[in-house]
Amino acid sequence: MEELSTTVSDLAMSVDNIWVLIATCLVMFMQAGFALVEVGFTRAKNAANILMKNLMDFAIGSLAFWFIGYSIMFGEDIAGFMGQITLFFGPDEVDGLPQITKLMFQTVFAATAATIVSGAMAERTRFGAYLIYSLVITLVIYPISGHWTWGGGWLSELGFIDFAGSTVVHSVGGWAALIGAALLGPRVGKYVNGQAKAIPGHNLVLGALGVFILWLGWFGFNPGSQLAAAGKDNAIAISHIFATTNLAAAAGAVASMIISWMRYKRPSLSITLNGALAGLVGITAGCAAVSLGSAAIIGAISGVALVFSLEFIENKLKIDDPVGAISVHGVCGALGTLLVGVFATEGGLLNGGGFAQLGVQAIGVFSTMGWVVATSFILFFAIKKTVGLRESKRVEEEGLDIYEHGESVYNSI
Amino acid sequence: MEELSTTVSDLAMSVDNIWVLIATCLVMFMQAGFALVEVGFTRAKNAANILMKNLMDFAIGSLAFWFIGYSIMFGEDIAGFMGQITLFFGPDEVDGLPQITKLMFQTVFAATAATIVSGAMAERTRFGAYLIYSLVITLVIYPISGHWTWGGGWLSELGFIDFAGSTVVHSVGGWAALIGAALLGPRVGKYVNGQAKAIPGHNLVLGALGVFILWLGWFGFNPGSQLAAAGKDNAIAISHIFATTNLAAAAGAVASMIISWMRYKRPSLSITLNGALAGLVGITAGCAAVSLGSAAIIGAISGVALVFSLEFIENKLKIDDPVGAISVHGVCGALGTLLVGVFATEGGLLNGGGFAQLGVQAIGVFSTMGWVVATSFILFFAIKKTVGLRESKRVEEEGLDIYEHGESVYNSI
Amino acid sequence: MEELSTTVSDLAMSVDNIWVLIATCLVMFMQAGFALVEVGFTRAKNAANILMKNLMDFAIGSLAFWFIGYSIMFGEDIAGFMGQITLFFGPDEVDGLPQITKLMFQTVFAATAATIVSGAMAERTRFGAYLIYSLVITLVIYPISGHWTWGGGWLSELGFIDFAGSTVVHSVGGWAALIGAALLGPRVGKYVNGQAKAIPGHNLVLGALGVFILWLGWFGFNPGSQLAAAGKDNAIAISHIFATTNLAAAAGAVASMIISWMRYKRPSLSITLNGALAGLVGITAGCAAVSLGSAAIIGAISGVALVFSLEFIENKLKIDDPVGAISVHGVCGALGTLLVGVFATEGGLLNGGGFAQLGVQAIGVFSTMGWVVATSFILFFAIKKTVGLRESKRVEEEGLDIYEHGESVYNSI
Amino acid sequence: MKRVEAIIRKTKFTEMQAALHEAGIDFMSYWEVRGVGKAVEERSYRGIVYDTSIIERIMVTFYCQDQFLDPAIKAILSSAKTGEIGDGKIFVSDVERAIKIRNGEEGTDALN
Amino acid sequence: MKRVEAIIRKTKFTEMQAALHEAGIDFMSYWEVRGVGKAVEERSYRGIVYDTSIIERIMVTFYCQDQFLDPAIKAILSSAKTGEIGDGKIFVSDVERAIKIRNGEEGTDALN
Amino acid sequence: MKRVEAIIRKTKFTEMQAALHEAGIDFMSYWEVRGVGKAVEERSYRGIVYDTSIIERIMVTFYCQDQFLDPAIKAILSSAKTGEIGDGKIFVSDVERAIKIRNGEEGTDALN
Ligand SMILES: Nc1ncnc2c1ncn2[C@@H]1O[C@H](COP(=O)(O)OP(=O)(O)O)[C@@H](O)[C@H]1O
Ligand SMILES: Nc1ncnc2c1ncn2[C@@H]1O[C@H](COP(=O)(O)OP(=O)(O)O)[C@@H](O)[C@H]1O
Ligand SMILES: Nc1ncnc2c1ncn2[C@@H]1O[C@H](COP(=O)(O)OP(=O)(O)O)[C@@H](O)[C@H]1O
Repeated sequence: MEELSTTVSDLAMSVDNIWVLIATCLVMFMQAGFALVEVGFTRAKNAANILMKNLMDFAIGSLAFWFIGYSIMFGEDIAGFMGQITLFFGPDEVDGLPQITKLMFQTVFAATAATIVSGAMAERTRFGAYLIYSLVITLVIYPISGHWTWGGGWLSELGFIDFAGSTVVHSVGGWAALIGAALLGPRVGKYVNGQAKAIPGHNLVLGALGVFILWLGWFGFNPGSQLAAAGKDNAIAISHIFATTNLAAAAGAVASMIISWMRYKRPSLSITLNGALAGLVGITAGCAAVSLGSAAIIGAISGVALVFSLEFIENKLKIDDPVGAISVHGVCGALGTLLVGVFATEGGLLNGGGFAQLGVQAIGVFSTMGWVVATSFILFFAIKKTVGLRESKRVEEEGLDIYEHGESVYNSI
Repeated sequence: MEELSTTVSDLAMSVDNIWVLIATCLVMFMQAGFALVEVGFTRAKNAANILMKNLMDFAIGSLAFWFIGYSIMFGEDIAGFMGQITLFFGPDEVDGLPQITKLMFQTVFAATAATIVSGAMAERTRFGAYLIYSLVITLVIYPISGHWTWGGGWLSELGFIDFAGSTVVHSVGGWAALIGAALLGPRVGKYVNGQAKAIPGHNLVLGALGVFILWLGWFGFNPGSQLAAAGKDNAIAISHIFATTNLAAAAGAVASMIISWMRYKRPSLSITLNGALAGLVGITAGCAAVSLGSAAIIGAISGVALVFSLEFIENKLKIDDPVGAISVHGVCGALGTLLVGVFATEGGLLNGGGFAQLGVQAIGVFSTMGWVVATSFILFFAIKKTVGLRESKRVEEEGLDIYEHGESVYNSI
Repeated sequence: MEELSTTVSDLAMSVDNIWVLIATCLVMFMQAGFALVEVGFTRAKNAANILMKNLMDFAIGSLAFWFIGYSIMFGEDIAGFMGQITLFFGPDEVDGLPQITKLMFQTVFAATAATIVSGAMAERTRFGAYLIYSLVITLVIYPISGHWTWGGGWLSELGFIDFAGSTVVHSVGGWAALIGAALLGPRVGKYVNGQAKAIPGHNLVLGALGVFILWLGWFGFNPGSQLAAAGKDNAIAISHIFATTNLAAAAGAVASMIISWMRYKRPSLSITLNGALAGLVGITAGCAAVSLGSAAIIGAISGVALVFSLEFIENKLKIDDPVGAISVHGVCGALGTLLVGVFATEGGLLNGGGFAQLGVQAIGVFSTMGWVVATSFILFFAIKKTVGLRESKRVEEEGLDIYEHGESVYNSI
Repeated sequence: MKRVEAIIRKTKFTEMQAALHEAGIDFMSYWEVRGVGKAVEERSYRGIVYDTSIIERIMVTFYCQDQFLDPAIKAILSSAKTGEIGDGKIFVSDVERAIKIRNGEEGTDALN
Repeated sequence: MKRVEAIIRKTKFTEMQAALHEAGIDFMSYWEVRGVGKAVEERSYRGIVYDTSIIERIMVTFYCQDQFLDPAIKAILSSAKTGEIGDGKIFVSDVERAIKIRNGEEGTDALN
Repeated sequence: MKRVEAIIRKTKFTEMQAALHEAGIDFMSYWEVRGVGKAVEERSYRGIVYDTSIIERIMVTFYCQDQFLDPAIKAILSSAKTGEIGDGKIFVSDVERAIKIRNGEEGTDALN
């Protein structure tokens, strides 16, 4: 009897384990999605460079997060600020889940945060500089703010809700992207007499395939963050999260299409693709805390906000973000996190919870933003002053592929 | 003891649940597969339009099916014809499976039916008209005939076998595609003096990748339709379905390659890719009801039928179907459903079951066909007379992308 | 009570079953990955041919392995050499796992071995000849050597460790590729006055996407080979394997990038992509037997070896392997298998186990190599002397697509 | 011997080829170009709306004997014209020599 | 009437188009070409390092009246030049006839 | 100064480039074209079998001094010929001016 009971609880753990591992696979596949979106929305002459950056984000990130990143994020809490460092984390033990399963799941999340930046800084960043950035964000910047919310740090104490990482993952990437792109300056030819010019991506089929892959991957990202699947409550929870995720994405796509139709007279593919992502980023924080209806609304709001954010960053801030990463991940990530305070079934403003949760959400959003802006400014500034952040005008014009990598991606004859 | 027993049964439900959710992911990914097949088999100047249509099929479909489609299909039966409508279905309850899991699984199926049409009507349909169609099929046409077979309606009473939807999903899409393409008329230049001309797709690599993705997705489509995975019987069932699905696809590809080799003197990639899909569509109805050997035969028959159907529709009916959707989904879907009556291990003609099952299969196939032909004719005809179905010749010639969406998918400089 | 206990053990089997089926899906998807890598690393004029070969590898392989391949490999042992043949294997029974689940899992492995060769022989092989090869390797060559290690044959008796198939799958493909490519001779224009010329692949975006897909698929390939997921030990095991797989891939990519940077002055995308695959192939044998740290080292060693192997085969052996399949699968597969003898946590040279295991590993590696080299030499030689192995110079120059398949993959107007 | 270069709409190529065939022109080479001209179209990309006069066109080149010139021009004018801005232009210039690579033939024999 | 063919760096196209516009040239056609010239670059692919003098360039062609020729050449020289090897060339030749497809107009009227 | 346009098989480019180099021609530009000619091939697509005389070719253009013309033509004839239909043609015309963008040099100096 006791034995059977142990068997059953081990079995429950096994179910949780395969659920999280499968979610890990789905999130890992998002790397391909990001690579495709970024390569599709930029020019052919820089395609090898973008692919290398995406590949290295994941490769270096996997090694770095294993090395110390994971333990900084999830190690025993030190003053609410960071975790105790353990080198090369990975005991073959079970603690709710196999420890290594947790390591893997968190690794693919960390790589997501890192890879967001690559799109915003595309087509003009030195490859070596990018590698340094990628290493530092995975080793330090992301794990520390991640610890605050997910690792038992001070934000989690406050009751900050960010279920799957609108802020912890996406905004972190988005704000780092903002700082990186701002310090880099716009691509040659992006602004002529202060007027933004369109530099269309070279292959939107790749971009669209990337968005489909990302949408798929999000079914690992959000429902996987439940970190469990066994038992009635978990089953209902992951199923609910699955649906909120999907409805928000759908609403984001539809909303941004409509807005683009109204503002630019035609339903724009490039906007709509970003709109689906905006909905996904927006719902990530609240996917477990809001109803299906609220999820659709959050998605729609994110899709609308996206369009205006793209315009604002491009025309007012004059920051050149070739793939819209700052708007999609930074702005919609922050917005989605705040909206949890509005729509949460328990404690949300609209559900009679008052402003308390919204206040906490704001603290979480802005403290994380502050951390990332400060540290990534220091990082990029240091890189700029030492190895250099930006390629020469000549190399940028002719394309990074040939000068940085000695290869071109498309070849005939 | 009792508690343990509940835990175990909850655990079994959890296993079913993750199985169905993973299947949902796989089927959702088929949207990317369809998008790639359709974009690859058409011309570059309409690529943005096709991608938008595919994206919107899924986005609008997700919202619409949640809104009322699901309850029309699965709500309490009303006279065998349709289900009781519930607005915004989605209670956080378990009924065999979490209700929302069922909603999600059925949503991706509904989106599949909708998206089939987009390929057949490619390169000449007004975008707005397509959105109306897409909304109506997901809201009404598909859920009602779906209810007949899967929702407890009159066909299910008769004993009609369509396990995963050769008829319920694929034929519905295929016949709607037939009516849509017929009412639209062929693309400019498709027929010259009554003679069909080849208009080769612009990128068959995309088409092939799409087929691989669809093949993968079918491992969610068919084995997922078991809607359970826990217990010996379910384990054996999903494993069996997995194999019938794969063998039929393989046989479909090989058969159509051989036929193309014989008829056109060379093994044709464009035919073989469609042949694999034909095998998959063909086995979908009977995947749980036939032996592995029968599955391979059904796949081969579908692959052969495909080639002749393509020729018949193109040369005799003179209906222009750029991606072969009518043949793959309509014809092979109907054929596969009928063949269940021939090959079913229990009740099939060849297994001594007489003509009874075959008769029921025919009723199911033709009643569904009648319903879809009638309703989609009304729908497309109404669209044609109001907002207009077809783009102007000028826009069609220059490409829908620039005039409908103001964007081109491939850009240089 | 007894009943409950059966329910639980059935449930455990069900968990194992869905785990293996999902792994099967992931490995099946590797077919798309291989197709993309191969098509991307070769020229546009042969793209249809490569896609057809990849599609047929899987289609024919699925049928052939079901026909007799599976039972040759896993049937009752005959003299340690091969299994007892059963035609059309597939009883609806459970033996640990549903038998058909095992069939499916092994089918996708067999197709992997077959498809490796297609890249090495790309751009010059007759299509018909390739089909014969593909059939024979899946029917005979692969199952027999596979039986030795995994089917209870003589190598498994010796204690040879090849957990997921560095040797059983990858090296088998790699050595067949070596013989095939050697007998074919280099592509026209590959060697000018004995000097190797670069013939760059036509689309490295496709190649990179393929590598991401393969990396993903490997999370089915290796952790799926545990063939179980239920219970604490299995949970820990698959989680461990997941991590060793990922770290080796990451280390392989980073290592080969660094080496390419040093040797060719720039970090090369084409090398780095292959480096990730090298790491994956290298860890496949030992993924369950080594620590995370050792996995990273094995990956790095494989990534370094890859670069030198590519050069050696190209410049010294003067064998033309357009996608590097011999180096990635043959060389790194053998190397990875040997390194198990060095790094295995139990019995590895560095962990105090002496040379015993290493010796056994060497026996496994070289006996398998001998078998494959001998049989595939006979096979390719027989094809050469009968139907002919290589296309005419004219056809090769103009591209196989038009002459073999009557189609081109990229079309405009 | 003349060289005729016609810049036309992509969609008119098939019709023009047929018309030229009627006019005795069976050999030609063509490729895609982008043209800057009077035809202006509106585009948008990720929120930037812009006008472009850069449109896709086909450049068709053929070399023919002088007596085929006028019929050929007539054939192009009748087949490639829509009457709307963007129809394109025909340019004629002189060619001194033509050689057929297959057999080294020179002059008018080399033209077809 | 002249035909001007300029082979330039891809990245200089936008600047050159603006400069030509100043010089009165508003119509042109262009396409991507590969050039073999003095500019040599190092490449590597899967372990083979090689030098190539094949680089991507843009071929711009326009047809204009004789009096526009010199300003146009000046405009190109000033806008498309970097001073480094690989800037490309301009070639001028004579054109006999020009016809506008839209309305059949001939001669200088057909040029724009 | 002459302009030579050669339409050749794609696969012959490398050989031809080497042969032209021997003949003193080191600068050229080329691009892919589709040719309509005598060479007819059978294709099929999704069940429609059709013949096409549209095949892929390369257009190579170079500008050279008059004295290089004959060796260059010989080089092309010897390197790009297979003797089968579809080998392509060479056309020669006159060029009036050549200017090097890098330094503004004119005339024969500008050719290389
Ligand atoms: N003078 C010219 N030189 C080169 N190309 C030209 C010239 N004039 C027109 N073209 C080409 O013809 C195309 C159509 O010309 P456009 O002025 O738009 O219409 P239309 O020919 O009807 O007046 C242009 O996009 C350009 O490619
Ligand atoms: N004689 C020529 N004939 C055809 N194209 C030429 C000729 N000379 C130069 N080109 C083109 O101009 C490009 C640049 O020439 P290059 O010699 O590299 O630099 P530069 O023009 O500065 O001397 C070449 O790549 C080629 O496309
Ligand atoms: N008069 C011409 N004008 C333009 N291009 C031509 C002409 N004649 C031949 N070509 C080009 O040369 C290619 C080869 O010509 P083809 O008649 O097929 O063979 P061959 O040159 O051996 O007689 C054609 O596809 C076309 O691109």
